[in-house]
Amino acid sequence: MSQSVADLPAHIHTLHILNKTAEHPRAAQCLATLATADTVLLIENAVLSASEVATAAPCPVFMLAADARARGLIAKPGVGTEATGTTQQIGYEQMVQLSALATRIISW
Amino acid sequence: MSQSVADLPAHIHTLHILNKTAEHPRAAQCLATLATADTVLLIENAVLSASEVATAAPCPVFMLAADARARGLIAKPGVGTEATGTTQQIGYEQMVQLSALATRIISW
Amino acid sequence: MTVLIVIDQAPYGRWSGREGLDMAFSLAAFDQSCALLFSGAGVNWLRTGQQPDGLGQKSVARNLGAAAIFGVEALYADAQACHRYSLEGDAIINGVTLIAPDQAFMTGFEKVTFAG
Amino acid sequence: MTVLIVIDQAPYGRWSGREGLDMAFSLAAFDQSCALLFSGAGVNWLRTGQQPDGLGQKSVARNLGAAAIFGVEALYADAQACHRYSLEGDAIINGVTLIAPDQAFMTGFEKVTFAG
Amino acid sequence: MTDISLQTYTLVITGAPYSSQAPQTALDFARAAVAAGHQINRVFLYGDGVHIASVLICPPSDEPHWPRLWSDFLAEHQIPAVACVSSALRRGLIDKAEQQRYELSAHNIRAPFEIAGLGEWVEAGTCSKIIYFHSGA
Amino acid sequence: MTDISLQTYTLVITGAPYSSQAPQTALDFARAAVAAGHQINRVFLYGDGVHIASVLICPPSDEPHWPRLWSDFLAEHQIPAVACVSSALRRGLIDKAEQQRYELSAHNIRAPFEIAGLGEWVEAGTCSKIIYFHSGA
Repeated sequence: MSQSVADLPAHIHTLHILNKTAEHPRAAQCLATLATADTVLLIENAVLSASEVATAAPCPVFMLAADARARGLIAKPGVGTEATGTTQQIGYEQMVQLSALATRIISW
Repeated sequence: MSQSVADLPAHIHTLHILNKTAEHPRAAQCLATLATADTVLLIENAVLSASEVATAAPCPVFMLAADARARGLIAKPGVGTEATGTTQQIGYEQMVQLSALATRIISW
Repeated sequence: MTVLIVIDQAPYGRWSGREGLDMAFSLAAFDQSCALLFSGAGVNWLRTGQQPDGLGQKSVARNLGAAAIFGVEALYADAQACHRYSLEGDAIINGVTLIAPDQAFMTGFEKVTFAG
Repeated sequence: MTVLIVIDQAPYGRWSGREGLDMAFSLAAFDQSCALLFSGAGVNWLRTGQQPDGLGQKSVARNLGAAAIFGVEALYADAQACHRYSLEGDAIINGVTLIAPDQAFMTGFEKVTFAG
Repeated sequence: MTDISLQTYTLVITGAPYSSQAPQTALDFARAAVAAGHQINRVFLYGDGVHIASVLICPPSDEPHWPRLWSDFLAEHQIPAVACVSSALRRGLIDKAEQQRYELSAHNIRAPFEIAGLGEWVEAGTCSKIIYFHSGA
Repeated sequence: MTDISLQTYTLVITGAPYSSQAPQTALDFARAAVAAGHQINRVFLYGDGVHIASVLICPPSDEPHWPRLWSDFLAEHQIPAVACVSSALRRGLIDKAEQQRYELSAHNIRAPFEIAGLGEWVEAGTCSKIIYFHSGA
């Protein structure tokens, strides 16, 4: 599986793992708690709300490439599609790296 | 179990059975499809959104008494509590009657 | 006398959307009149270019494109939801009718059914 | 070093709220520092006068009232959600602290956990 | 009082016990329907609803045993109940025939539930009023 | 490249296979974590997640067999995996001991999964980084 090389943050206070689309009440709860030192990782159905989340988030937002591909969101190097915005696609290896870098992890 | 005697509609085009609170996207979908000849029956967690639904609905709204009691929404004859609004509480027997009267039933 | 099966869950994250499709194709297989409505996040079933093999799932976009051949009478999609999810132009498969899933639309169906 | 267990599902319609309570009481039983946050429709766990026996379920309102005795350090509730669900005055059990579940509030907990 | 003609119902349950309230609401509805003289010609389990038919579910003794209550009700009123085969196989709900066919170590379906295809649901729609009991939120 | 220290993880899965994507995402994460040299000291199944441990799940042959893939992964890396006992009993996920205790007709837990109490989860929280895999929407 090809994936763009992502620049991971050097430090993450809270890694927010979101797996629900933006209509879901818990997605709104998640957005209300984000800080600039945090990172959001969109997985499963949440990749479909990448542009909404990226617009609202004060911090870096990543999405799992496998979930994006499955749902027809194609990564273009540098720029995202209209649906993905500028959210970088990463693999499970980078998901592990994000979780290792994070002081705290919240699965929404 | 005591329950107030409810006046059921003489005819129902569509009986909408809603079991999700108003935050849930499907509750909003339900509200968008209501007609004056319809009836809404709130069951399970949806009883908690009785006043929101009753305000938005152009048709009669009922709720299951057992679900309301479980969640601490007490029926007062004639008037509802603040949380239940004016929604009448009915038993499973009346739920059956509503379903028999309805030409169409949608479980949301 | 048409049954409308409504799918409001995005693909692959949960199974109920797939189970709704199974219901529609079963109705069609038994010569019952049926149509599909994709609403809310469910419209994402209609996106072109889905490659769910990486998740061990099969793409149904091709099946949906051939829904008429299988006997499903129409594919409807909530226009507002399509806009929200940037499902426009090439991004949406052919043969989908955009509608507003309001009272006027819903009243035309004998039954309206969710899979879960 | 406190674990915050968050319950955002209304009582009795689904089991995940109950499973969140079980997590909190387990932490407390093992002398781990924990608190409960009720948000969204989850605030309805805090209503007085619940009688779920008709649904074959046990009321936990009494347990929640005694949460401090069991070792749960605090019961927090989303103030806006309480307002939406008319949980004011006598309608809400004693001992609940109303808060806004924003970044400032959440940052005080070592872990933030949902049951499902 | 409105005059109500006798109905023939099919109940479809898609929510699991001890996860959703759907099987409980459906059972209360079914009891009231039978008490009022209506007929229930079939109960169909779909999706997560197939778990109602598990004979291995073992709730705490102070909680209602929903699968057993459902079984008893179905047996008492001789109402056929089927679990959708594709839902059942994916969720580990197995009868003797499937156990042999797939060489599994056990079967776990509770009588009088049986396993059948979606065709039973299609047929039910042509000759009865269907009511769905989904998982709430 | 950021320097990443080796971690000890506990994975908690609360979503069922063939109903949610949670077990799949968790397995992909687990494989990547082990490949990167991290340790997974325990997998804990809670709520609907206990169904991953069913030995009777039988998906169509052209779909991945998530319970078997999980079992194989756990066995290969000798990672202990437990299902919460109260979740398991309510959902019909039974081992030999529970079968005898409750006089049930069968057991259906798949090796190497075992049944244990929430105390295991509490303990995991004190000595590892916990990541939850819930049902999505």
